[in-house]
Amino acid sequence: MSTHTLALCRQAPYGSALAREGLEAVLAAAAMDQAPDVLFLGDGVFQLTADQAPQEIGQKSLYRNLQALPMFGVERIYVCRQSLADRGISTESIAVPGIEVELVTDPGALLARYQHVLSF
Amino acid sequence: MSTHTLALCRQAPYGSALAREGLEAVLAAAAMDQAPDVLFLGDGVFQLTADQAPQEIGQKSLYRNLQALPMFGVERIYVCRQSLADRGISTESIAVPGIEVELVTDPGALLARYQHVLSF
Amino acid sequence: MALHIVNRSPYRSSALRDCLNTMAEGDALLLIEDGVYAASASAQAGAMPAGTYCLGADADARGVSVSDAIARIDDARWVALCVEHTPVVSWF
Amino acid sequence: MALHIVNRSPYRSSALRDCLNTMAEGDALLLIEDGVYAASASAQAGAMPAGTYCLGADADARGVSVSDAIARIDDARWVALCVEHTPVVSWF
Amino acid sequence: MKFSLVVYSAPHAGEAAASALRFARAVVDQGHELYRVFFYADGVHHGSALAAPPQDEQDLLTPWQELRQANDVDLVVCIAAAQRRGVLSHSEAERLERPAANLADGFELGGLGQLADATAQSDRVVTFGGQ
Amino acid sequence: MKFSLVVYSAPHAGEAAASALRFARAVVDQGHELYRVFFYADGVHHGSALAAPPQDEQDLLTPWQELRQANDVDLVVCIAAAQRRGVLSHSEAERLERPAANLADGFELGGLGQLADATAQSDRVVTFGGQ
Repeated sequence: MSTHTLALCRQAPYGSALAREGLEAVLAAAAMDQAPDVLFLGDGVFQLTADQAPQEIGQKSLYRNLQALPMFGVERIYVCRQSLADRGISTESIAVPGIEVELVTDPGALLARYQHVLSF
Repeated sequence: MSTHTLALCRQAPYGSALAREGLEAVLAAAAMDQAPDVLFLGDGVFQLTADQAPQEIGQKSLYRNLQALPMFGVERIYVCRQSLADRGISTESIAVPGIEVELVTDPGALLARYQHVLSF
Repeated sequence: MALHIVNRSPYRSSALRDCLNTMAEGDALLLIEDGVYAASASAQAGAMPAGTYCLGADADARGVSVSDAIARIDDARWVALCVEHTPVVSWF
Repeated sequence: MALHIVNRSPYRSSALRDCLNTMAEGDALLLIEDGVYAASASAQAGAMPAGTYCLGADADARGVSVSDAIARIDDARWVALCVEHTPVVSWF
Repeated sequence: MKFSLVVYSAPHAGEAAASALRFARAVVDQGHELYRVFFYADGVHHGSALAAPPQDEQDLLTPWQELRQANDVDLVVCIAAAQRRGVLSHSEAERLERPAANLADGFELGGLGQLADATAQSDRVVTFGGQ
Repeated sequence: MKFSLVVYSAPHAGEAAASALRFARAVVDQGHELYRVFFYADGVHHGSALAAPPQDEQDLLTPWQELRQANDVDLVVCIAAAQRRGVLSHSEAERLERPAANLADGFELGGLGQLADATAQSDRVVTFGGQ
């Protein structure tokens, strides 16, 4: 996908398979040296909360998938600041090891930098 | 389903197949002399707007399915008054031939009358 | 008294709002799947009515810390709630 | 300038709100499928930004009378809007 | 008490399919009768014998078949909804001239009358919808 | 201009599948190139050869096959998403020991690399999601 592409992740984890499948698409592209940039917005910011323990509902941790991003060269993610605030999530609580979180106050300006935006 | 059952229809037509499939379930039950009562609430009230012309999007008119209800003995439907108001729909504009529209101001009290509520 | 079950995120879907607007006095509300975000201590849990329950497995899955005002339940209690209430109404 | 495409009902989903909160000055907005309810003359079309379009086929399907402030377009013009804008962003 | 479930969601689309299975197990574990599960709308994909999730992901077919074996639960896939979506028995595949059948063992195709019957026969009906 | 589409929605679930088809036709009708349609998530059900909607409902399989024939469009079904959901080629059905195959003619199974390639090769990528 390359840095001409932004992956826009708006799904909460587990409730929709597209949260996981979006992340898989990002990882697959990154493995081909075409890592897109990634923006978490809306309920997508819930993917970043630690302490996810989905074993009892029969799923694997999506947070673990996120932690694979740096291995594939994705070392920075964009996160919508307003989406966090709307959900009462503190910026401290969304750290992902090995990934720099860049808070975005104007997501529209960020989108404008890309040729392609893939929504997940 | 019988009158112990209420079909709660909350889907706008066409955007979700469950609008049509919900109505098909109601018609099928009615054909077996087990017609449920039906409440349109939320975006479900959009099913009742006339002038639906979905040919160009490759679908059949859902409004036509509604018009089949009286043939199967469903001669009254419940419609949430607040849902209409929220969407700027006048009560006059939602007539279905052969069906009495009963506006409901307290849908919670209506639900309480039934043993089963099937959500569509 | 009815049991209402909501499985959608309150931030993304109107399901919870539609449900709350419809609930009668004394009805119970169960938050499951993405609905548990409404039970979060850090979110809008204060607006939930008395008699609100939250499926513990779904809260744990998402790392949601459930508000003290809301009862965490397991699947067995979910079934019991269905036995104790009628009708059972799903909002999705 | 981006083209944003919204296909969900404004009453049911946060898609339109999330999109409006994200749109930059000069971006275009296209309402399709259940998104066309936001283009209704009787509804909240007044809140739509300049440069809002509505897919005519979807409005006709639903019997939605499109506000004068919003441009009704056909599928050919939809493609042209995609050609004229970059990126194309779908909200669902 | 006698329960029936109605499932609108496909497996592996969201969580609703997994929730329905967990609830079904809890119903029988609590000593209640599970009379029928009616798969409707996208839920008909539950009846596909071809789903092959990776080893480390949840299997949402075998547990239903086991539940049926152990507790005599009706697993009914709506025939009209299934035709649209490509879930076919051998006889349906032949009748509709499709190249293969994919309805899994333990599931049966049935009409919407089976949904009406389930509501008439059951003390509680719980619907599982959404993505 | 070169377009690619990404489709997340199953046919007959909502309107997104029909919208994608209409848009695809309009792209080629306007003289543009449609490079690839990538079916992902529930969109993989597009590749099922078993769907049999009633005569008076929209066929969402043949028109894609015709579009491919006439315009050399790649119709790629994500292999990982398709396995989970039961859309299998003959070789996949054999490898995974499933009783039948259902991948329709004109569709090919492919990896997520084909999505990355589509974004790299195309001037515009439009996603069709939601129910």
